[in-house]
Amino acid sequence: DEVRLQLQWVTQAQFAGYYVALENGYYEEEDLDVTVLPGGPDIAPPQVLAGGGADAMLNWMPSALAAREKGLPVVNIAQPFKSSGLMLTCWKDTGITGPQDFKGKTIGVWFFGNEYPFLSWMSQEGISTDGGDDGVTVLKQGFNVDPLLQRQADCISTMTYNEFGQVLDAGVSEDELVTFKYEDMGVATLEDGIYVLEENLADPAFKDKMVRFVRASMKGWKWAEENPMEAAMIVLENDETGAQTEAHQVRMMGEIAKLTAGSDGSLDPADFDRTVATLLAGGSDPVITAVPEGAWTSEITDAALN
Amino acid sequence: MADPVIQASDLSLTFQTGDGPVHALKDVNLTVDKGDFVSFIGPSGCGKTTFLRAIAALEHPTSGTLSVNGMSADEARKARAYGYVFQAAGLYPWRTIGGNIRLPLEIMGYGRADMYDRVKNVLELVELAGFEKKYPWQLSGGMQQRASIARALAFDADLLLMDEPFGALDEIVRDRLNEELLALWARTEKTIAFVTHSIPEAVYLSTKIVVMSPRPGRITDVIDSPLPRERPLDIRDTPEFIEIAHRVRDGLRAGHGDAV
Amino acid sequence: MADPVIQASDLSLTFQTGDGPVHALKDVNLTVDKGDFVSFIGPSGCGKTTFLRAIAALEHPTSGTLSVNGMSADEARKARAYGYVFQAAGLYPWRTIGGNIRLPLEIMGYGRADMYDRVKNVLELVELAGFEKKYPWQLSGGMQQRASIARALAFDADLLLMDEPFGALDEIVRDRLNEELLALWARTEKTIAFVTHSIPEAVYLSTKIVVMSPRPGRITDVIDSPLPRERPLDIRDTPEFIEIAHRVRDGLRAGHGDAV
Amino acid sequence: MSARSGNRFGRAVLPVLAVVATLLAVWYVAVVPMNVKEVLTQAEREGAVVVPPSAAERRDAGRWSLVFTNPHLLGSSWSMDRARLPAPHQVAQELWASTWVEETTGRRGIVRSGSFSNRSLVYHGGVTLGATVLGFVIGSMLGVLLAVGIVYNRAMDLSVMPWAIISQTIPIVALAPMIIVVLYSVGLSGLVAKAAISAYLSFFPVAVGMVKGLRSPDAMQLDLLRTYSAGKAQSFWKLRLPASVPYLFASLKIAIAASLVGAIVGELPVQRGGLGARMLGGSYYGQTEQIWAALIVAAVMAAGLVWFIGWIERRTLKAMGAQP
Amino acid sequence: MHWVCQEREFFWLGGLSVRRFREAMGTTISAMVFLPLFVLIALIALARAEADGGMAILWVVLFAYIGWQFVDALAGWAEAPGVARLVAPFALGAVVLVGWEVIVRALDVPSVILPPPSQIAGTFTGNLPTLWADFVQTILKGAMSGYVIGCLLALGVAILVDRYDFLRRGLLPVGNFMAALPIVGTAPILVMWFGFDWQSKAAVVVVMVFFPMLVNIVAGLADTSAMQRDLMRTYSASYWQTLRTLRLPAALPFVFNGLKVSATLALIGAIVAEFFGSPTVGLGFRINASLGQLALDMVWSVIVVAAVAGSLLYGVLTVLERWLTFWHPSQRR
Ligand SMILES: Nc1ncnc2c1ncn2[C@@H]1O[C@H](COP(=O)(O)OP(=O)(O)OP(=O)(O)O)[C@@H](O)[C@H]1O
Ligand SMILES: Nc1ncnc2c1ncn2[C@@H]1O[C@H](COP(=O)(O)OP(=O)(O)OP(=O)(O)O)[C@@H](O)[C@H]1O
Ligand SMILES: [Mg+2]
Ligand SMILES: [Mg+2]
Repeated sequence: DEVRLQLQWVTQAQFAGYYVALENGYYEEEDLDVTVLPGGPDIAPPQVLAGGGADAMLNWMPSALAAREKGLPVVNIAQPFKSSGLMLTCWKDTGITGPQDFKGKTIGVWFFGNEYPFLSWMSQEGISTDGGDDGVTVLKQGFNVDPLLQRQADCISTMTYNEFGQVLDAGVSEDELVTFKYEDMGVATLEDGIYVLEENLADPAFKDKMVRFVRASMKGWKWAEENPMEAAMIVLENDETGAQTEAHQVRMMGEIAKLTAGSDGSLDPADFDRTVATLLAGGSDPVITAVPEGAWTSEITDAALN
Repeated sequence: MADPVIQASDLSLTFQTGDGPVHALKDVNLTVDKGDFVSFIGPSGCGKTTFLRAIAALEHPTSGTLSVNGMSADEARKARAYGYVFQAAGLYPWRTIGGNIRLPLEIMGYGRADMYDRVKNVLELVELAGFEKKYPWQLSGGMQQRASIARALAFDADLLLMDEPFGALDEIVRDRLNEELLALWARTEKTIAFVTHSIPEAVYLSTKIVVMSPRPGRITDVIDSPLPRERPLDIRDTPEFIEIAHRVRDGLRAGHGDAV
Repeated sequence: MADPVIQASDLSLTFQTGDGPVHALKDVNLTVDKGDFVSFIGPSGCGKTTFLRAIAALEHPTSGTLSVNGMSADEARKARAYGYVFQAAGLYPWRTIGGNIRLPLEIMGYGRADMYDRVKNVLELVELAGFEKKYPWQLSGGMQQRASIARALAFDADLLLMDEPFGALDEIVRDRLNEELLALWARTEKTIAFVTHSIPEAVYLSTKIVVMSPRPGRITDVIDSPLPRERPLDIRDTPEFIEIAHRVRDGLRAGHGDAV
Repeated sequence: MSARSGNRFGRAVLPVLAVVATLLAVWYVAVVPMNVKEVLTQAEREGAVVVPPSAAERRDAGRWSLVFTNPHLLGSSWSMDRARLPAPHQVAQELWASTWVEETTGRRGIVRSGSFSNRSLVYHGGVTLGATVLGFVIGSMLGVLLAVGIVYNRAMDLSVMPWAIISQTIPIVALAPMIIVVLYSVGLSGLVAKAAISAYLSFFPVAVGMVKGLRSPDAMQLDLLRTYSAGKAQSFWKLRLPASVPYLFASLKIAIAASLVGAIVGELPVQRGGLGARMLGGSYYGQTEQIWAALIVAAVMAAGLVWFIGWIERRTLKAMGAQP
Repeated sequence: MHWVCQEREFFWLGGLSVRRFREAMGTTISAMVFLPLFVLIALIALARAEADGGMAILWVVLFAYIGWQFVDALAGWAEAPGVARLVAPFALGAVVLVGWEVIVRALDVPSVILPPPSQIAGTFTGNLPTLWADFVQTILKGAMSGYVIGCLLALGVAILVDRYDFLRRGLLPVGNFMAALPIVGTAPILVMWFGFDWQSKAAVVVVMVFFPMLVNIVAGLADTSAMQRDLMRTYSASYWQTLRTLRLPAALPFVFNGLKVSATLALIGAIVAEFFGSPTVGLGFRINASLGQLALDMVWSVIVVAAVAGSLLYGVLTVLERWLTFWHPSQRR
């Protein structure tokens, strides 16, 4: 059976589990012919799903829920990532010690669906995002950490497993920096879940396919956690752009393993509720306006994991 | 010689332009017989080109009748009854001289062998044998003009319409081509309608000189030349020649009242 | 009349081209006196234009000497000693007729009031009064050519260099402009050097006719015209006229040995 | 012979060399102020005394004033990692390393693995070239067809041209991801998707040029064919088409350059290799030399493609008897 | 089978009778009839698509044909060329929009793939203040300032290049090479250099428009005939006099050519540069953020803004060209 999986970013260790499952033949064992489609900037995985270009996608929950409200009924069938790797990284010498110090500062944020957690957080803190002395000035951050290094921004968004490492690689020592993990600030939202279209789930054959897919994928993830070096090399082999470096991928794999560690693939309803609560608190321009119904199902993971 | 080749009666042609109508031709009456060499002379804008184009069915008269070989002008065009030679040679630069002469033959669907013979014949006729493979820019202006005449001769049209074919050439080359054109005319017995600005040229070449005047374009004088058909270049210094030239000039002067 | 206006001795001018040197002028000797009307006639490529351009210091002779008003050609150009009229009118389309005539005056730094007077005067001189505000393309070819003559007359140059100024015009307009040019010459007493292809034009206008021949460009004959300075158009039918014309034609024929 | 080639050197090569040398000199000098803040921060970390002492203060200081207050610390300006402006030799090294060195000695290079390495610009250049050429061919054919329609149909002439102009004001990069997604949904991906964007960018210059070219025959040339009572098809093949050839080539040169830009733009979202992916990767990981190297390869490729079209043009025109 | 046969005959008859109908009814009435017919046939085509693929293709062909007949009829209806020039593009636009709306609705295309025009229009009018702010940020601040600076810079360098032959021979080949640098590559670098706000967008635009302008102005300054230049020499005019009175006016048609090409480049450049970093306002930012939110209607609204801005700029340039180069044969009517 064919499965096309749409990633939400370029090939890197963030998606190691799937590449491992592919390379180690876990998918084959489940009788699946899996194609992994790398994403990239400006590719919206829900759009690919809607267009029929993929059977399943990886996505952050805020983005997936927003798509649901936009009339594209996507459903979370598995959640390999237990915790969030998103954080804000600031220069210590700007005097920032807590969120309230953000006022009057410039902060780099990713958009393209990744801005939701930040906006919710700021509205919970009661800080405007329209600039001025009482608010923060938001920059749409590009794809790299230069805004921080060149001090165009006082803080930027980073992932524990990727950009933060790049900042350190650039020669910055950790004690020059202050970091705010969303996980620690209580505004974490679920990242990197597996989503499919709701209407497809009505088809038992598709369901069965997904059960096998999730099972094999999770097997891949667990292998990757235990063999980070080898997993990183597998990712490197699959990188068509040749942009990734070994050192970087190995470290990324190490950090990723921390995020997937707590999950067996099934979604913890408490995490879901916390994500929804965070998003609903989204201030003037909330990401979602109502508690979503049927946005996740445990059927697949239940069947896959017993 | 019963049927005239060109017969125009009460021919008028008006262009509608942004500044109002332009009467390019008004009540033109003319008969051209087979074998005639008719020159049209007159100041700029008097409708010489327009008349020639009307004969070629490139313009459509507003009123009056015009017949070519007993047909309407349009039918004559479809029957490919004439060859047209423009002021500039207008050879296609991407075709060789031979290719340019072959152009009308290709369009009219002549056979391969036939085409080959015809091109060879007309090139000899205009004394361009050996230049078949050359491109236009490799020839002098006079040679190009002869090639364009050859192009008009290549298919069997008995009527040759020539609109100032030598206008862009210098006087010496022009004299020479005039001589050759006369010889060609004598050899082929075609009917030729020839537009020119030059009085000596008109007088030297024609059996019939049509003097025109502008605004509205009309014929002011038609002079039948008493000169013999055989004409050496020296004929231009004879009293008869000068007399006709005088008459043409007077005709022109008369029709040319307004400021230049 | 002591100083000749143009004095060329053993003048040669060779162009270096990809195909080897072209001898545009070879050992040319000529003296033009003040008040002369000199015509240059000869087949294409005989160096007429080159000679005129050498006088205007637009080309530089390879050897020999050339003086204009007793100065070198380059000094004469800097002293703005002459007006140059090209074959095409070459008016700037973005300037009105008045603006075109003002152009040399602006460049030479004339005062406002002076400019205004001069433009008015020369426009009257060439019979274009009232057309000052029109753009070139709104005028006929003949009128454009007169405007370009006016442009060359607007500043005080005693020498007028004209390179086939009427080449692009029809015969009738040309006759008329020839008459006017003669009148102008009589009125202003300028020295005029005039290039033409037309034998009647050369004979009709000039006090001195220079016949040239090509490869290499050289002077084959200099004819001083016995015609009076006062010349009605009819003079062209007199025997004297025809005789000079004959002599010019013979001169041309002699220098024009090779195929057209 | 040697005099002529010497002359050619003096007239054509020398000025270019002089300009390039000047540019390189300016570049080397510019490296200092461009990188000064990072250089000083690095020096500070290594224990040097920098004026002013804190990076936050230096943020608002002028670059040149920093250069003049800390001249002794600038030694590493030309060898920075993650430089804002890498020095020319850094770019050259990167170019060399990611072409020759990678292919001959790299584990994935052609010498050791038998196929081009996905870390070398040779491979990525090839990926981009494929999409460029395919898009160019599709786009040019569309452009020619459109031009023929415009020239032969009055309603098309009136209605299509304004939209063609408007189509060019649409930021294609904004549409690229959408186009790619839509093409995904009809089963096309990768090469074809990128080529679609290339074709979009290259059809316009060809259409405009060809409309001009097909209309270039003058009234006399058209009348000549009318005197032969030639048909529409005959006038197209015998007159309009040959007359438009110079215009066609002029616009093909613009189109191929546009097509290359389209391919690179398409490679941003598709991330399956290519110079665009390479540039983005460089930007993503702060490797400016990598961006510059890819940029230079792209420019060389564009120049090469344009030259190639020019070569075909010269051959074609020669075969058509053009005056050399 | 029987039904298919009839349908096929109907199809051919329908196609053929269109011509007759237009001849008989005149263009106004046919135009009024063709538009609803167009919608109807679109719907039939879609309905048939389910049942019979081959037949559906015939219907789609008929659909396109009728749509085209509508445009053709309207274009023919406006006798005066000026009016037709206005009406015809609108007719084509209307056909495309109606076809788009019908197809999207009938096939139930998800609006996250392609929203119908009516929805886009609603979003557009509902978000005017936002779009206006984006327009100001990207077009007025980013694109226009870069456009003006780039063009002036090109003019200055063009005069230098024109003045010194050494520079011409050295700079133009290098310039041609640099012009081939793809903008997508330079944008991240320039954003890094000039910051996130409109200044970096202006810089990208300067880089983009500089070379096309330079090439055009240099070509324009050289576009004088030898005769015109000789005329100035007979007046022994200075370089600047020649430049002012002859070469600049003669270069204007080329300058406008360059200005028009650069105008679209400027818009694209400013928008693209925002993809590599921007404040939270601007057309490029809006496209990017909305695409991430799957707000495709908003993306299309921004595209409309860009297209309108581009067309306006192009129109202004065309009017200016007409006014300043009235003397050029291509501008004379
Ligand atoms: N297509 C046209 N539209 C409008 N007016 C025209 C057109 N063709 C010619 N005319 C006008 O008709 C008149 C006659 O033009 P025509 O070209 O026949 O003159 P001509 O005698 O050939 O002049 P020339 O000696 O300059 O060639 C002129 O006033 C001209 O402006
Ligand atoms: N700039 C140049 N470079 C090379 N050869 C030239 C140049 N200008 C003229 N010639 C050559 O010099 C010779 C004389 O040219 P010139 O233009 O003076 O002839 P002309 O008598 O004015 O001819 P025409 O009557 O055709 O105007 C010709 O053979 C011509 O090809
Ligand atoms: Mg005429
Ligand atoms: Mg000459």
